[in-house]
Amino acid sequence: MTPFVADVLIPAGKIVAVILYPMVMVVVMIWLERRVVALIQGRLGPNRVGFQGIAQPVADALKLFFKEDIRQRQADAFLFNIAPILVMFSSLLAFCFVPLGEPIRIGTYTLTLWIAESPVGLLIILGLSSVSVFGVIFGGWASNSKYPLMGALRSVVQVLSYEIPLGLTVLTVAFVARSMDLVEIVRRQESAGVWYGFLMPVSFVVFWISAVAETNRAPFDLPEAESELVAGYHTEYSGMKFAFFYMAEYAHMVLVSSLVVLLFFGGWLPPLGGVKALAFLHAVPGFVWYLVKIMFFLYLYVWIRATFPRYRFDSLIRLVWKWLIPLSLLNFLAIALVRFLL
Amino acid sequence: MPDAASDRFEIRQAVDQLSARFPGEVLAVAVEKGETAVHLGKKGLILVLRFLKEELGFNALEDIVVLDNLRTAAEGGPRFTVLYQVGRFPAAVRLRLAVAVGEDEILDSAVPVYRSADWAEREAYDMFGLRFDGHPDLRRIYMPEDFEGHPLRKDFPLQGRDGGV
Amino acid sequence: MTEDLSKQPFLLARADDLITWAQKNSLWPFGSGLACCAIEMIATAAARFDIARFGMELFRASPRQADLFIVAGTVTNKMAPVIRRLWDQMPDPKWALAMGNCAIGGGPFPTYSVLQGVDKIIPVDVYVAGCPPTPQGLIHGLMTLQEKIARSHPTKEILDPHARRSL
Amino acid sequence: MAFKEIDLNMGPQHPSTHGVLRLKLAVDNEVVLRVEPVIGYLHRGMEKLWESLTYTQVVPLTDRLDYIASLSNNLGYVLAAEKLAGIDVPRRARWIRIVLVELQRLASHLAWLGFMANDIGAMSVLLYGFEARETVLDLFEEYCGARLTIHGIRIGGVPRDIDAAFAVRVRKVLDGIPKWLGDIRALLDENRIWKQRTVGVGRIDAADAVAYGLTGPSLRASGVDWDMRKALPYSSYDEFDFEVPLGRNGDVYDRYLVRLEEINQSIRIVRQALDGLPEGEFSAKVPRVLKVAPGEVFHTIEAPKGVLGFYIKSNGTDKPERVKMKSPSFINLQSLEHMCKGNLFSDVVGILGSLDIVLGEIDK
Repeated sequence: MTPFVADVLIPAGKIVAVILYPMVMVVVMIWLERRVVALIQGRLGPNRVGFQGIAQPVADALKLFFKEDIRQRQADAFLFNIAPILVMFSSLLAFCFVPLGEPIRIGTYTLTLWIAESPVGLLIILGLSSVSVFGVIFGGWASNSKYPLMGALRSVVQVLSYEIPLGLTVLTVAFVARSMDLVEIVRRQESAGVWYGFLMPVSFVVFWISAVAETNRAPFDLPEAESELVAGYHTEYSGMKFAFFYMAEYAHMVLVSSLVVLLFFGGWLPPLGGVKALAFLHAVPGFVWYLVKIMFFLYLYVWIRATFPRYRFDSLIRLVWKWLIPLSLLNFLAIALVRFLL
Repeated sequence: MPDAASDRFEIRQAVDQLSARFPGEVLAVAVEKGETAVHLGKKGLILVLRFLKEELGFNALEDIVVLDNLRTAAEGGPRFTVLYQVGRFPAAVRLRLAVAVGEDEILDSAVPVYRSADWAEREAYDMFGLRFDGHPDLRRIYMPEDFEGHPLRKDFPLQGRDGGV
Repeated sequence: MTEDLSKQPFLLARADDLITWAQKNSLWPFGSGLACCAIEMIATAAARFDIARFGMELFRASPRQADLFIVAGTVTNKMAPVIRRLWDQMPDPKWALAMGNCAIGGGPFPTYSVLQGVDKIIPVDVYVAGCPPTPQGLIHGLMTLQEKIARSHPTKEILDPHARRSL
Repeated sequence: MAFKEIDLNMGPQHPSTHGVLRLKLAVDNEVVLRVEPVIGYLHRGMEKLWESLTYTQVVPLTDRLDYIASLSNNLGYVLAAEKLAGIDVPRRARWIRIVLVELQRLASHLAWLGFMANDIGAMSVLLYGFEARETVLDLFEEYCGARLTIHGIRIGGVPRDIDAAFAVRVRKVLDGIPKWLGDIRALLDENRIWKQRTVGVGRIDAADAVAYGLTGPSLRASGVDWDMRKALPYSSYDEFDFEVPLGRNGDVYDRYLVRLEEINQSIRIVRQALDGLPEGEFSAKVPRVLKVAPGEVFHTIEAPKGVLGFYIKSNGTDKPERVKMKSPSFINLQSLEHMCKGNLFSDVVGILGSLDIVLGEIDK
């Protein structure tokens, strides 16, 4: 294993993998969403383009690529162009810190299935995921027309107020696992034998609700409310810029689902890992379990979108300030007490 | 035909009270196909409407119909007839008030009495050019602001004058 | 492809195929309905006739993200400038489908306030007759539009901007 | 800081204005101050056109007024014309008409349910509502070949007779509708988000409703018991027994419940009509060229959107001198501002949906 291979080829390969991973997941996610929503609504969904419509997202992306790219005269040029890049960039960058599985030993070299492992990986991901709010704000505000402006204002208030319960519940996990490093958290869950999702159900539920709100997904999709604000903050975007917003939303969903799986459902651990009788489950590589769990949560996203009506703005804010934040505070207090007593 | 005995009695009673209260205004009363039409003078219209609404409880002004009798009117006869379709519900009593109006005479607006007359009068203005004094905001309702002429007049061609855009 | 490839520059022909395949299979209609035909358009997108199979069920509310403008209903003189402005706001490779007799030629309304046909203000690619056309009729119109897109040559436009959009 | 209100424009093209309606809103960051509807974008000049057509030619054009409930427009016009011409319609024809019109009310309410739920965000209900409506449209297509602009009621009666096989299929469709409604009600009735978006929103009390001339389910949701089928029974409605559902506090949620209950009542009426269908002619003999003696008539029916009235004046020829249509949505839309004041911007969408307006009928 010459240093050249170890220092250049493998990291380069990993970087390509980390970029490809969300892209593939986004393509699968777009197809999954349109098919699942269709089946819930009693219709077929795209099944003509490619096998069972799997090439549909590819066709969409390619078509958007060849669309004319319109920017309004009165739109603020710099902010208008930077917004989609910011939204896309923050989601992709966060994927570098998401570990995909246990390190694999190949001969003498251990291949680590992530790019950067830092003791504060969790914090960086949360930070990056709130950077995408800037993209939404710039996009809505720079388009200089009323509906996007309202969409941007709504998303500012919504995402900022949902950051607090998100942060608090993540804090409880870090508190119990005594580390902010995601790999460490998963190992802790393995040694503890029980996943944090079952240990702290309240944290999981509050985290999941604020995660859905964080990614502007139904029933919290007020910033891009189709029936009220025409198309919300990305009304003025067309062509590839709109594709960035469209894909960034899905990438953000995949990111948040992988966070939920890592924090609360033991990342790549097989279910009931400790039980000796189910030892054969370890034969299945960790990455597969990880993917199955993520797909479940992505399915949950789509399921929620197809069933619930949309919140009104004031009930949305009342929900977070009157319910989620006090709940997460109490939950954090309870867990601190339990740990102190044990 | 809903002209059950009770309806007829209530309508006749209402009409009798009306002509007793406004002898000068009520010009003629016609009953045709079970519907009663009262022809009124122009001046007393609002007083009659208010009397019907407050005392006799005719709580609904269902419709304002404008007729252009350009060809049918006798020489020098009034160009337009404005019909106020008034009803009392749920007792299901219905009355029609007819007012004759010349080409550029101004009628008093019924909005102070019946709020639902607002758009009906704007439509009458837009389609026939009838002006209503006291209407809060008399503008065209269907046609674009810069449209000249009043389409529903008999002398307005069906295809319009300037051929559209 | 119907043309013989010898005349067509080989590389561009392949690029044309790819671009038109993508444009054909992800036609996002513009969610604007005017009158009765709009109800049949929605019924076409609903569960029974489901144009989602062709990838068209994303009715974009904003003209910026739509490729196909289905003019579904009567275009009155008061609405005509609005339709024209919406058409101009749509990004370029865009197509128009005149749905219903009113959009094609004024339909049953030869009156002072109706524009006798939407092709007086926007270039229409496909006309779907009917008052309102049945969902099957609309789907047939959409499929003819897809064939029309498959025959077009977008690369010729990219290389030579003056070339009018070849039919 | 000087208070500056934004004046928003829900323009003639907007996903949730149900057609080409334009709303000029004055909004103080999301709280609605003033709403001014601007109409006329679909004004096709129907009344002018009617004056140049014969009595029978006008009927297919009435389909295009309220194009979601075209049969009730037909019935409104045809009853007025028959009253004017003094044509007596045989009892079987009247009963067949009631079957068709009540099925049309069913289809119109299902379409309304889909549009309103989609505006408030529950988009699956749009698909469920439309699928249930498709089963009813199949019946119309089988009866006279058209799905939306049906022209299924003519002057003097109905175009075709109803045979037993058709009645069986109608009953099968009627059995299917409650199942669809059950799913939708389970999804929406007790849904916390739905109730937050609809209870207490766009409230109008009985006195204001009557003052604004509101009619139809929106009025009955405020507790006013006024249904033209009971107040002035027409086309032998008095031979059927059905209740008129009433709401209490006249908000969006009550209008939603009243219309759902009306669907059940319509099903009851159609069943009674099919069971007791009398024998006889399905259409009266009407001369090919119908000349009507001079006279005038004003007749109203209970359309799904409200009280639909037709005023016809004849001059002895075969063409009407003047036909004026009293449109329920035209009057109902005037009370939109009263309902929207003080609510949030996203409620305007819900309130507009609950009023169930159709632009074809407003703009004529």
